[in-house]
Amino acid sequence: MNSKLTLEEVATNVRKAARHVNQSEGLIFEKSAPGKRGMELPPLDVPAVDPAEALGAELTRGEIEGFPEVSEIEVIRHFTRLSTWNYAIDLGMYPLGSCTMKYNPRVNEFVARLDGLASEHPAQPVDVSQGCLRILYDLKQCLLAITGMDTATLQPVAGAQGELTGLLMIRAYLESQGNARKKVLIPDSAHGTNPASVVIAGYEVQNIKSNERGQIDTDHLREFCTEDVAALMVTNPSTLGVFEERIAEIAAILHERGALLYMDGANMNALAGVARPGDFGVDVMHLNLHKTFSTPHGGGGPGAGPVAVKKILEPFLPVPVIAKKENRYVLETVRPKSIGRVRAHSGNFGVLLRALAYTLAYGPGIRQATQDAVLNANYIRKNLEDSFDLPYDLPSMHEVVFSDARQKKHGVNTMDIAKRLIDYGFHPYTTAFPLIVPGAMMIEPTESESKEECDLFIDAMRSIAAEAETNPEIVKTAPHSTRVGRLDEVAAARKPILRWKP
Amino acid sequence: MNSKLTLEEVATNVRKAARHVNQSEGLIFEKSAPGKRGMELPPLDVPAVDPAEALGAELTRGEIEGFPEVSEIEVIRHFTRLSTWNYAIDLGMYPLGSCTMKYNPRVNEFVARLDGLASEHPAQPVDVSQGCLRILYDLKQCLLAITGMDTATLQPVAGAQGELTGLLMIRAYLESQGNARKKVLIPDSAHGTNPASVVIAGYEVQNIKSNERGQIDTDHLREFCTEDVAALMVTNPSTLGVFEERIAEIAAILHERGALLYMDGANMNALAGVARPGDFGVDVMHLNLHKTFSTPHGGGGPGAGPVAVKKILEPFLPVPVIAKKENRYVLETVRPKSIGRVRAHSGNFGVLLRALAYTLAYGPGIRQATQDAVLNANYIRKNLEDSFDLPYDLPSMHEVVFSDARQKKHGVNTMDIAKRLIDYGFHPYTTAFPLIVPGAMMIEPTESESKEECDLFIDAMRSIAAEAETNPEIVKTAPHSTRVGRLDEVAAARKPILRWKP
Amino acid sequence: MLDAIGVASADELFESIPEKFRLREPLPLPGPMSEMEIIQYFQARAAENARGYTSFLGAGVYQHARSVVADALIQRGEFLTSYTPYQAEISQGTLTAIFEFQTLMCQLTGQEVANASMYDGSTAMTEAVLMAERLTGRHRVLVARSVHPEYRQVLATYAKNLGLQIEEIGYTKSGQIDAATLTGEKLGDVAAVVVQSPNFFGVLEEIPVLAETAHGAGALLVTTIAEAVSLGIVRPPVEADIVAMEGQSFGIPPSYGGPYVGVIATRDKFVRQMPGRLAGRTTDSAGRRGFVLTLATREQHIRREKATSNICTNEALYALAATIHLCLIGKEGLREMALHNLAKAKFAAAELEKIPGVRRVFSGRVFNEFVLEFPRSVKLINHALLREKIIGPLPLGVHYPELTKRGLVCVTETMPRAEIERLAANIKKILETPLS
Amino acid sequence: MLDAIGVASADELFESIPEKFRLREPLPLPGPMSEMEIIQYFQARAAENARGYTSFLGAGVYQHARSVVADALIQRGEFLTSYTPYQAEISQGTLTAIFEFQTLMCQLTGQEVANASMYDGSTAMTEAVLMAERLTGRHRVLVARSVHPEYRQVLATYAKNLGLQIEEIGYTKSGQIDAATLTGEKLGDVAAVVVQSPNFFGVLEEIPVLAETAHGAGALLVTTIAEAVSLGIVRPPVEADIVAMEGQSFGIPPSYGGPYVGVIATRDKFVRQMPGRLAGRTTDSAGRRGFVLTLATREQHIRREKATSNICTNEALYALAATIHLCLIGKEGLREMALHNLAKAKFAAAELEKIPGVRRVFSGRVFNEFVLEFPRSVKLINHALLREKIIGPLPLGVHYPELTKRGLVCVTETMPRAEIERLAANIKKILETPLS
Ligand SMILES: Cc1ncc(COP(=O)(O)O)c(C=O)c1O
Ligand SMILES: Cc1ncc(COP(=O)(O)O)c(C=O)c1O
Repeated sequence: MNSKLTLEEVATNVRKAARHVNQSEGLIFEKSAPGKRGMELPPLDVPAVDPAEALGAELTRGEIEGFPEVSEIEVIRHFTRLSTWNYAIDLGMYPLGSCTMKYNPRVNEFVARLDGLASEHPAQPVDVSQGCLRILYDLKQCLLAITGMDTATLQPVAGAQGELTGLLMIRAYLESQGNARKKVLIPDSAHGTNPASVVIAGYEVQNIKSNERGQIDTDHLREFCTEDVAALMVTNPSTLGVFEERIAEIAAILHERGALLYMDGANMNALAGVARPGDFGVDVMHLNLHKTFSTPHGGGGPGAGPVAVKKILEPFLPVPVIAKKENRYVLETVRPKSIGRVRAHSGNFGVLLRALAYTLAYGPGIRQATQDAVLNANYIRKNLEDSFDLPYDLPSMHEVVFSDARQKKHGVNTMDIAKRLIDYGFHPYTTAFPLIVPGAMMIEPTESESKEECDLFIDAMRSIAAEAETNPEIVKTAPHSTRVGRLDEVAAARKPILRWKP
Repeated sequence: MNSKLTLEEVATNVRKAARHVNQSEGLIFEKSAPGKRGMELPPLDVPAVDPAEALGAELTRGEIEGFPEVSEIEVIRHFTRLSTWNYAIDLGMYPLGSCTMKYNPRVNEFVARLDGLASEHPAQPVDVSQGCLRILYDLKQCLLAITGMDTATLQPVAGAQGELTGLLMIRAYLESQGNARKKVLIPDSAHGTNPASVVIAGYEVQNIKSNERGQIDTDHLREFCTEDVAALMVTNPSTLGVFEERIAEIAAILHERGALLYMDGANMNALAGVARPGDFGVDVMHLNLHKTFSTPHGGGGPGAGPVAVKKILEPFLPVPVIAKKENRYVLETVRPKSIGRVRAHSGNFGVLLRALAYTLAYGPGIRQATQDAVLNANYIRKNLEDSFDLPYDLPSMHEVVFSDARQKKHGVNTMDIAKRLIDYGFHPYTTAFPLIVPGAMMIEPTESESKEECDLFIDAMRSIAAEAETNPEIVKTAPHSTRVGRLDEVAAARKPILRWKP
Repeated sequence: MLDAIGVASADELFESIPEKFRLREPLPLPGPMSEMEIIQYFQARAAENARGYTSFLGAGVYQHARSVVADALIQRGEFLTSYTPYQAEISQGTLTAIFEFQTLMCQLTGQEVANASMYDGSTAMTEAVLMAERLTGRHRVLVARSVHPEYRQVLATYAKNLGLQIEEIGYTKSGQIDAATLTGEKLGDVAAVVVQSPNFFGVLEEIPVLAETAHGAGALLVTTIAEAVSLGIVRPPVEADIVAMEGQSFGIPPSYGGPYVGVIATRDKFVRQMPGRLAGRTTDSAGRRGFVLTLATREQHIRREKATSNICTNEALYALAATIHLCLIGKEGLREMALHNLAKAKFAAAELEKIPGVRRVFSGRVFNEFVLEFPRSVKLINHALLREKIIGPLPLGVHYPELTKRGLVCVTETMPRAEIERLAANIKKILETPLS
Repeated sequence: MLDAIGVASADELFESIPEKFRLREPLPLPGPMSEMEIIQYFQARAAENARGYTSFLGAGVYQHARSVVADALIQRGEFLTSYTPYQAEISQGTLTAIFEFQTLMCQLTGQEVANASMYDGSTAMTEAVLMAERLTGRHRVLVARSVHPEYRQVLATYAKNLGLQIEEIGYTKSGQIDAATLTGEKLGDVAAVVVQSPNFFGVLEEIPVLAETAHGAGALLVTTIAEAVSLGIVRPPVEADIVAMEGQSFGIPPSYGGPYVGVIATRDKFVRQMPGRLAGRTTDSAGRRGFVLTLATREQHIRREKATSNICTNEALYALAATIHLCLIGKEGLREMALHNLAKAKFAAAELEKIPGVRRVFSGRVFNEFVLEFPRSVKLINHALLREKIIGPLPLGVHYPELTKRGLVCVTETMPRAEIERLAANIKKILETPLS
């Protein structure tokens, strides 16, 4: 790039491209022209049917207005170009705290597409589904080993659905004990899905404040934990990346009062192979396979949120339950105490399969992965402590949460620093979460990053800290290297334009 | 991109990335650190062997100095980042004349990787290779139908090797007639591989001048076509994109004197389904499957250059020859007059397979593809005639060759215009070829481009023509939108640095 | 790195975990496996399934033509390995594609706004019902029995603790909802009438009439679509208030149950009660068009317990896959695909009805699925068919005790005529063989 | 568009083709086929091959572990669908990777410079010989008979008309080149001595000694490597003047013969006589590092009949595949892979030698291939093995009449011990069965 020309100058006369073809790609609808098409079907080998005759004119439709008409190569170009506007793990470190953006192994994509796996219908007879069922069974066994729990369901398709499933099982259990109770306790540091799930389970949310160390205040807990309380939902390590040191005491308080301990397992990347929730009193927990178990996020999903439980909750598992009977795998559907189904078909099998591939790749070595993840987080913490404010000075596990307190003095906030990171070639960390840290900067490197990459990240963060003092403007107006600058979110929400129109 | 900052300003303090992480990617060797590794093997299930003991110390090596040690995700990131520095058909129009950069169908990549095809060993018994042999046989039949020739070999792995193979067959044939002769005639518009292949076939190159219409001068040809001449190598349509109108007369002149007509079939995209070289007197020809038949160029290769010939040349085909005997496919290896082998194993099977997939997709409709390719070229020609000089005003077929004569007056040459096209989001056309057009601009859109894309290209070219008059500097210093500017090729050649060193 | 942190060993990093909970032994997990071994493990599993079988199953999961192009594109690391596009500046690829997805879903369903995305059809329908509850403030819901039984089960699970009262409405001889029972009385206080079209029996429902009935009583009409390819020729449910759709038919492999992609489409005026993510158009400071996630105040990460749903991670990658698939097949192709389904199903029904003792159960118009009655248990027939590598009709008795000996047959454009004939021939032969 | 051009029909565009040559009828080609049909056609072909067989073939094409990562990366459109990187500014991805490939090849072979790329091993060897001819101005070439027979055939085809005189040198009981015949007299006027190591019999040659002999007579030593994984533990041919290598072993599937990737590596001082493309490092006007194709004056597009070779299109994509593969497997992994080959071949040889009547033919050191003598025709044995889905040893009689009843066995790291044992058990059984 000739540095003497500004980009606007370079773009003079360039109708198609600002800087490069990808930079001015329109919407697919804007490329459409009558008669084009990107995919053919085999010729019809049975007599054709007139739809109006077969269905009646009132049940048939005409042309779908505005629907795309483009060629195969146009589709490829469009989406290839669009893809270049994304950042991704495959392009660099993605230290998004709480999201565990680790390497998504390519071999998992390969095996998920095998003929005989991708091709299988969820309603086909179990006799010809033994391979799929074995995959599910094997994964379940692995997850039980890692969590130290007694049994599990693989049906929930995301963490949030796992939460709901777990809460419904808690409710069903308590009901079977005679009283479903009314409330679920949730620390103020919890993820938004926790309270949202509680409501769908028909409970009230009772928020509880973290203590000055960011941990659950056991005195507080004792006070709140009345006969009305069904459960406490704890994230452990917490969203501060800190282990709840009093977890056993917490469990004891709950159990003593007939309530259960739910653990949000989104942060299992700090524990797998090192400690088992089943050992420290957890009754129900979900796992985010799209976090800890490396399945790709795909720009927002899919996921899988298996729920592992203690024995007492087994009768309430959603149907169907995968079981092994005399070397044959079966799906149990008749389970009278079951909470029912949370999703049609058998859950996100394709995601579950990838999670198993991940687990098999590590085996007992999963402990090493966890150690590396925690090591990376602590290495970054150590190297950034001098530059950024650390609101809770407790031992970090897989992630570390700083705040923008020091940079705020120069008018630079966590979002500005995050955006400036983009110019340095990194995805931002998580901003504005957890809520208990004003101006939070939540950094989770995962075990996938090498020391070299961590060092570059540390350099970038330090450099931005310096810029915040010497040249705050460049930080506040970042990013400067992307196709578009900061976008007007307020305008977007005020008068929403949510679809293309001709 | 904030247009008020120049890129250099933006890059202040950005150690890792100039603009974006991909922009400052180093070499893989620079990322290496001891102990890292991106791929594991299954454990050894037989007793381990000490290499020094098994081979002797003098036959074993130590560590490979400087060899990369990187993790799987580092490899993925490195090559993903590098890839973003390339232009490609998948990103936009690639109007490189003579190269036929058409859409490379994705389904061809899929079928080439099927287990049972990609996995097959070339030396395995024909009894368990019937599928591979049938693919080769079917392709051969398709190519014969398209070229109108009598038989073919699929062994050559590129156009140039096809040329050599064809010339060797001509030589063997003439030898069998008693005199191999000495020279091969080549028009000055020919591709460089033609003369280079002639030399390896043991012939002298006799260059013949094109006439003022860019066609072969038949009088001239009569004069040159002595008893010494083995063959004429003609590219038809010529590298000007023009059909040799007197092709039948040319063939007659050669045949009359006992010489053969070789056709460089690199431009078959202008003829497939419309006219057959076998009908207009061609004795030997090669096809570039990586051009006309859509197999991907992959940054320079692989290719396949099958050679189709008339009956008289059949005895001389390279071994092995694929044949069908009583519904069984066989490889004939014992053919006493054969020129021998031009490549170990069975040629670029993976490329041949893709070419068959392409042909099956079109079937007889290949004629339509040819018509579209010619239509696109003529459409572009019509729309650029006012802006650029057309040195040979003959009917264009699949490509059109302009010259930079008009722009030269402003100090802007074909290379400058080509580089400026990059800023407009296109790959340059072919520059500096054919040699008979000074300042050539050789444009081949192929049938893959829609009218919309052709229009954008026309706009870009016209806009550059205008810039050449009003702002020649911006053209002469282009491209302005790439990671690096024009590179110093002279320095590269003067003191070559051809490998990384620590 | 340990040095830099100032610890002697990695174990020290875990000292905040009480000693007694720290594992000493490696976990008893299979592995570690190299890539080659992983592939071998899964190839062995694939061989234990129905690879190479011909299947006539549909029932919410359909085998449709898909292009390798879409699969190649969603595997680009930039799409595959990115997170939810919260950081809009480096997520314009995903955001633009989402905006296109929303547009396509509107075009297909005839609705004004669509989200991107829900977990699947069953949860989309469930959330649509919850949305209707919020919109109407009513707590009774009427659900057709001809709605996919598993969808109804999911609704029941979610609804149980929300004070929602669900009543089921039967079907007529046509296989359609028994609209006659939807009297003013029955509809009083109803939040939504829920139907599926094509319904679980493959039969199309009459949406305009049902909408009128529902609206007449102040209720909303929620329409579920499990077979989205039908929209290539079937009139879209424009009169419905909320459409909950399963998008698996748009180029997503069956994959033993998921991942698929659900979507909710509705009227503009209901958007603020809609669950799930939405991308909206906006501009940057230089006036360039760009896209952002918007109306986030509906969502759990902003509103927590007051959110419209608990959904966070969704099925974005498969929304992308569906988008690419629909761009490829295009306007004409989608219609053609739908027509092929119609023709093949009609052909198959005719072939099968020729078999003595086999007859169509419902008289309603069908798209690519239909219900047949057999002279003996469908399970027994299927058992025999499996030996011929055919997966036969879905037995309906499990979910509809009154429909034993009935099976649901699905025939899509991917089914060769010869296989349909093979199915018919085999069933004929099986039925001719006396029960032993 | 026709209007814009001013023609009435597409046919008019072809009027420069003499009328009588213009086709009136569509060509009799199979198709058109949709994507689904194309896939079905090739799946049917795949089923007619040796899918699922265990193969002990090597002989220049090896079944080695490869990662799906390399295959995924070379399928990125930016690499797959780009042309030769003549326009350096928008080809830096390919050019940088080529520079890395050249570096890796130098590191592996112990040579100073390497090109990117030649068609394959056989043409690389052939071009290496032509290069030696140019460098020495001599026209006689001595080629070991232990060089791959097909490589020698290709050399013969190319050399025939170039006045090159090729003489073959026999092998000893060790399986190595008969170095004793390389006397001063024999070597007079010789441009190059050509050996392969590991050679076609799997036996390693003694490069330093051979180089000394060749150099002593003013000849060059050309070394061919067909099994590149051997370089993980085998001493590289540093004393050779030109190395011609087949890179298929570096993560490229057998694919019934190609595409593979050849490479020539040599000394710096010989670079201007080297065929093939070269990427070199340079800078742009702002001083930024970049790569360009360089020393193009060796090539046909500049020098035409005076070029060092006629090669133009090469095997760039597979050079990239090999580069990615080598980066993945890395320093330690390549060594480990080589060690596994060594160990498995040794194990296999021992197992097979236990069979009565089966014995090793050559005494030289081998890497992953070895020659066995059998008490009956290898073809007959193989015929019987095929029934067990085993592809047995390569019969050597075809190429070496003196070696009938001898077979070449290859065992790589991908061969499970159980399969080796199954091979041995089956051969034993076959040999115990009397010939009928
Ligand atoms: C701590 C925590 N809990 C729950 C969730 C919700 O999981 P999901 O997005 O899979 O629904 C997330 C992730 O988004 C999380 O980070
Ligand atoms: C006209 C012409 N002839 C011959 C060739 C040589 O073909 P290849 O590069 O496959 O050796 C080419 C392409 O490069 C060409 O354009």
